[in-house]
Amino acid sequence: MYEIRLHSRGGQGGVTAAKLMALAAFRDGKYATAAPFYGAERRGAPIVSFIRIDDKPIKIYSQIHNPDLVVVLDPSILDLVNVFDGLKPDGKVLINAPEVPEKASGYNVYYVDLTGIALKINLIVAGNPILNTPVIGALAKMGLFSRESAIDAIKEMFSDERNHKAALMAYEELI
Amino acid sequence: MSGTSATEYICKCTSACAGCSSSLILRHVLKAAGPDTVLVVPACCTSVLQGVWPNTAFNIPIYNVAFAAAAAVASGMAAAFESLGKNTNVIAYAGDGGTVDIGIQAISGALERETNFLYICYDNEAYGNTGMQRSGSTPMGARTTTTPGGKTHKKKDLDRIIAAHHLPYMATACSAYPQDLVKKVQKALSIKGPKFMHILAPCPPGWRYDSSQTIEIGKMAVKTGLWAMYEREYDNLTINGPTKAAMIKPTPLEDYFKMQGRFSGLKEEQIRTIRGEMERNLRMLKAEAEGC
Amino acid sequence: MLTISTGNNAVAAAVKQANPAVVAAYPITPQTEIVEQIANFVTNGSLKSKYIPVESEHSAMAACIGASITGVRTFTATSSHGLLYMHEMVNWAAGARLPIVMANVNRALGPGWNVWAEHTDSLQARDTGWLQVYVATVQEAYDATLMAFRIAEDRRVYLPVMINLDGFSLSHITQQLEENEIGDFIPPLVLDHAIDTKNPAGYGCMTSSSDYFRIRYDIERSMRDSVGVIRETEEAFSKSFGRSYSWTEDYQTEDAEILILSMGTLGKEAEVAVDILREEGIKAGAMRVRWIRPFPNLNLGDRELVVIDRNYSFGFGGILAASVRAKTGRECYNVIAGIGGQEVTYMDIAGFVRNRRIGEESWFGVDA
Amino acid sequence: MAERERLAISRPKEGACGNTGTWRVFRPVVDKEKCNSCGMCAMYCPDGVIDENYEIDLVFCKGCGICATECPKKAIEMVREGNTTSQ
Repeated sequence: MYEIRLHSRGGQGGVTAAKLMALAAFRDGKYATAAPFYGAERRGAPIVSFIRIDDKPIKIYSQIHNPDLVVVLDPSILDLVNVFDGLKPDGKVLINAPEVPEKASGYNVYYVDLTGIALKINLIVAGNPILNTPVIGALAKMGLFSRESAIDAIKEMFSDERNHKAALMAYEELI
Repeated sequence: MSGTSATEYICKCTSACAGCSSSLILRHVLKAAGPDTVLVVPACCTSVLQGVWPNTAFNIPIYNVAFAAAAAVASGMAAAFESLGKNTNVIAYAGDGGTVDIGIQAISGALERETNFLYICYDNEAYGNTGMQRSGSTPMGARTTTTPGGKTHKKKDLDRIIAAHHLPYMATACSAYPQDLVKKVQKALSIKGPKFMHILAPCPPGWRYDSSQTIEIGKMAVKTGLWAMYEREYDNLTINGPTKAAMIKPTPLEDYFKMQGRFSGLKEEQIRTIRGEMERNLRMLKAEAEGC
Repeated sequence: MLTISTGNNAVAAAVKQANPAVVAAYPITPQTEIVEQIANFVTNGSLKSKYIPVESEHSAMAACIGASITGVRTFTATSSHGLLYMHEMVNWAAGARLPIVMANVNRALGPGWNVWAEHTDSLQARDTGWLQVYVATVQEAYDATLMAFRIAEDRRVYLPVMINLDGFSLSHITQQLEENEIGDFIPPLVLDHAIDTKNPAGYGCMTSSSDYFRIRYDIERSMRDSVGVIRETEEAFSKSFGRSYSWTEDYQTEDAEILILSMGTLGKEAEVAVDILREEGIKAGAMRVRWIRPFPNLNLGDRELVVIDRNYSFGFGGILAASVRAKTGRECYNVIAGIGGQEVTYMDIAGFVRNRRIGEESWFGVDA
Repeated sequence: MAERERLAISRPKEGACGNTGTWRVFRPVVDKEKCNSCGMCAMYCPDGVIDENYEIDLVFCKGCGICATECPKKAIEMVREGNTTSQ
């Protein structure tokens, strides 16, 4: 089983990103569960979602304490939460940032400027750059699911093609 | 009586008290509505006077429901009949407790949702079914078992609460004027959407008067101006004849109070308050009817 | 159709298949998604139901009652305080023998405000005459909702059915879901006692003390008859759609020396605990109780019992444990865990088994 | 096993609440000479026990006296039950 913990802020689309991850894995023929952890938080507060991917049905409903992968949609969360808590020794980190943030040094970090991609192609809703679809492209590049399944999942949930274009850009730009 | 069928929809007899005006009201409501009607009845006198299982005195479907639920049950029923393509009348028939107190939330919701039904509140100004406890509709000064010294609060202005929902039709009526109330029920049922009627229902044991005086007491309530009879179609108000007459030459309020044991011990200042409220009500109705 | 869905949307998808004439509901976290989704279906025309946006849960159940007695299919959904607020009408619906189907998203009760999973809400309605099933996966939420209509509307039953799913931990998680075209799996509703203005009757008039109990007894008789109807329905469902369900979901129980009994999503987590325990040489099995009304005949043998209750009856104990004791005469180790969404992992559950003290009760996370 | 009584459904029946005429203390007696068939008594009768010929069904009449009060011709008199003749 592969366990992912996703950190974002309320309103950034973390919950949808988690669903997209589950759908992409499912389209690859895997089992997946996406479980956002709902607190009393409102828009802007740091929130966390848990995604599990496996070859067999998933029976675990509790939180993920030792993730294989940590995804950080908003680098400013690094200052608020220890996102690396419980990360497996060989675990990976994906951060939305133009370069590796100082706080993340020493970890197995992948990064891509998702916000920059969203701004570049004007993928903005109600003033906020959309991150939940581009991040799926980056995750596909990391091998979480196939590129095709990632694009299919995005197309299933969003008709605006800027979404999967942003994902493809993130796929190419991931470092 | 002109305008209604000779058919009775209540078999002889219910177990209502002798001289019960709510029975008289319901008898005429059903004659006006005709057989394709379902009555929804919350806890009130009407829920206990139908007879005991397996028999009922009502020759029309009656759905008995919990105290607070009449308007909501009627909502579901109206929606279901609509989905079935039926034009069956849905009439909620509730006492004042089930209307002004515990049921008012459901009524407000049903009116706001433009439910296609007629809600009738028969108002005997107390919880009659359980032995005359005070309700929000009990008038000031009236003795009930929970206001043994006379009620210290004013009667809730239900009709203006209802009117605030801007419904296609609402009317007040009185059991002493059956022809008027039949016309109003027929008119209400000819209109699609939410309709409301508030009918004064004198109660011989509760108001403490001789059962033969039920009609006289009702007439007196109207003639004094205390019970105003009118119809409102959206924002157009029509004041009915007897109340117009009372506005010109009212019978003294004291004559109405004297007829009823529940008002024994009514204080002067309470009479002043009641008169003030009554005059304000009539003034507002008149202004509204005259469109100013 | 294979897709992904949340637990809530799976319920709504099943409701769409069942096509009720009237849906009356009031929003409450964490159920709201169900009524929002149904409202969407009605708005976009994919569901022809009349959707009544009532002003309270009491009115939600009242409106379902008013609609149901005309003989049409009805649905509502609620949670927690909503279920408690409609409790009077919940009783009424069963007493009136109306096949209303309701999804309850299990949530704790205030104070303090807590929107997370707990079964105390629906278990407070266990004596109302409703059939109650507890589900643990998104697929099961969908399947149980479909079956609920067929069971409730069966002439031998004519009782309402409540589908219970854990707040957030199932209502809001995303898993795979296979949606089916249900064909004639749910036959058209024929309610023998539907209101008919051509054949007038009084419903629920005064009933004397020498007759009332016979009418109440018929609820119990139908509850007993529902056992066969549930079995038939689950078998027919398996035949039509290939997914099988029973009174309990049993995992590694055949040779088990210790059984972990629980309800809802914790029951799935318990299966993972069983795998861990077996690696340690502890022969554990997991039994997830699905139906709580009618209560199943549990085949427990002489195995040691660890009962996890995500609920509590104050001054008495965990309700599942109490039911197991009452129905089987067997003692157990009763762990109260998961209250108000308390985090309980498979590791914790394995710990309950390792540290079991048969005959005792323990609140997880509370120092004894 | 006993017949199923699924729920309390009652069917319409005359006399569902018994012969309410036994409640009466005073009985209405109509003076046909005075009666002008105006119909007020039948209209105001809460229990509908006065028929189109202004015959009062004494099996059910509860003796409330509304008919006597409302009769414009004073053609109805309330007579103490047990008295066989009008005074």
